[in-house]
Amino acid sequence: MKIEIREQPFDPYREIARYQHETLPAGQYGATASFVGTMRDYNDGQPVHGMTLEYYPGMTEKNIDQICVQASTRWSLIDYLVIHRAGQISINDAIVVIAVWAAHRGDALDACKFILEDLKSKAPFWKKEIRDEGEAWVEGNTSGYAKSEE
Amino acid sequence: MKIEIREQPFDPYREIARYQHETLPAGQYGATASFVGTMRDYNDGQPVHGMTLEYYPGMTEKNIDQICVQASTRWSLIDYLVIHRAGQISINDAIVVIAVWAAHRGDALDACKFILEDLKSKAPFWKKEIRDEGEAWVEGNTSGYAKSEE
Amino acid sequence: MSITIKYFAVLRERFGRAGDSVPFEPGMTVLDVWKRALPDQGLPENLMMAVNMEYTRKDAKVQDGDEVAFFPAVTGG
Amino acid sequence: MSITIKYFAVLRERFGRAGDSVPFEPGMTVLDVWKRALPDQGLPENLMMAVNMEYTRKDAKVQDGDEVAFFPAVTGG
Repeated sequence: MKIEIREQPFDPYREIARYQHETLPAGQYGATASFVGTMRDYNDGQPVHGMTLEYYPGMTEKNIDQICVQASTRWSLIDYLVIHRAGQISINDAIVVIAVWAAHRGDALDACKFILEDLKSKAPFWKKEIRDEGEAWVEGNTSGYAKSEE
Repeated sequence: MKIEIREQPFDPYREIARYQHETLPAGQYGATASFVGTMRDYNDGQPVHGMTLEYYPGMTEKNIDQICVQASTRWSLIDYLVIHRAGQISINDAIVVIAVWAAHRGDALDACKFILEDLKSKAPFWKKEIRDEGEAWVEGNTSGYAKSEE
Repeated sequence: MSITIKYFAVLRERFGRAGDSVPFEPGMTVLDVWKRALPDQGLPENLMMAVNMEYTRKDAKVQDGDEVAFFPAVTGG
Repeated sequence: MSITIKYFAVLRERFGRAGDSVPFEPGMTVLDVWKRALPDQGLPENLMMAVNMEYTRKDAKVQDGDEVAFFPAVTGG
């Protein structure tokens, strides 16, 4: 299990391959599902030239860890890896990589999707995009999660 | 779009990274979902020491192509890559890699799962496992697909 | 004027060959092709079949020159 | 005896600082912490809050020494 916030660019597939080589016991895993989120040069039809990704050191890692532990209780997993970028992000940089190893494909695929969806709606990250007209925070919504009631 | 049957071992993550680097336009894809199936040293609780994977040259590629084209009509995809091993397969060898690039995560994840499930139930491959007691064909079932009615 | 037949996996091993060729007859179905090539073999359970690399059923008609394949349920991925 | 406060993203920019510190008072809630630190600021829409790095609600009680964080809806991944 590895969860990491990275301030520098990384090659997501090299990270998966390296982690698998160093950590996973040969012959045990039959299924690896992975997801890579990548910085696009457009969003909602508007050009984007890069972004800054802010996070909450300590809480962000803790929150992702809780999401992965929850996935481990719901599905039969062998291991997982989550690396998330922060800081200055250029077009085509990897933003997040999630990889899940399991004996069977259903567990790997469903847990990978669960971790991604939970991470996107709960993990403390905030995107500030560089647009034609300047920098602007991306507006999210709390989707009812931990929302203020006032 | 690339679909290939490979008789030699390959590094699935290097294949994804290489294909992405050579083929995908930077800044367009925001989501890449991938699945790697790997040869385990056990199946149904019994030790397995390797296997031979037979296929139907021509039909197998055509069938996978049809599956991917169908996925492309159901989801908004930018590109996809499928490499499937055949021949003599050792423990921990990659058997199949599926990668799907899209603007958005839902399309990439759902299409990747669809291609995998369809590939497993329809693409003409046959596994012959090396077990403690010798070689044996893995028994599948047609799940009602193109099944003989006699 | 003939039909090319291919066998895969356990069928190929059981019959001791990867294929056969039988003469085409007008109105012939996939099942007729099987019976002509393998008169002593009943149709196995879970048999799958293809004509010209497309899945089909045993009552499908074949054309002269077609490639007909018989194989067990697939176990890929 | 105090509560450490952290602001992130647009809140941090709006307030011109990454955090505050306010004196602890028995019975204090997260909302009380906000009002004490930012008496002129109403609670923004879509505000999220955490105590000691766990999500919570504005009526949750705080303890002396707690770290309270306020931030907008998350936009990660």
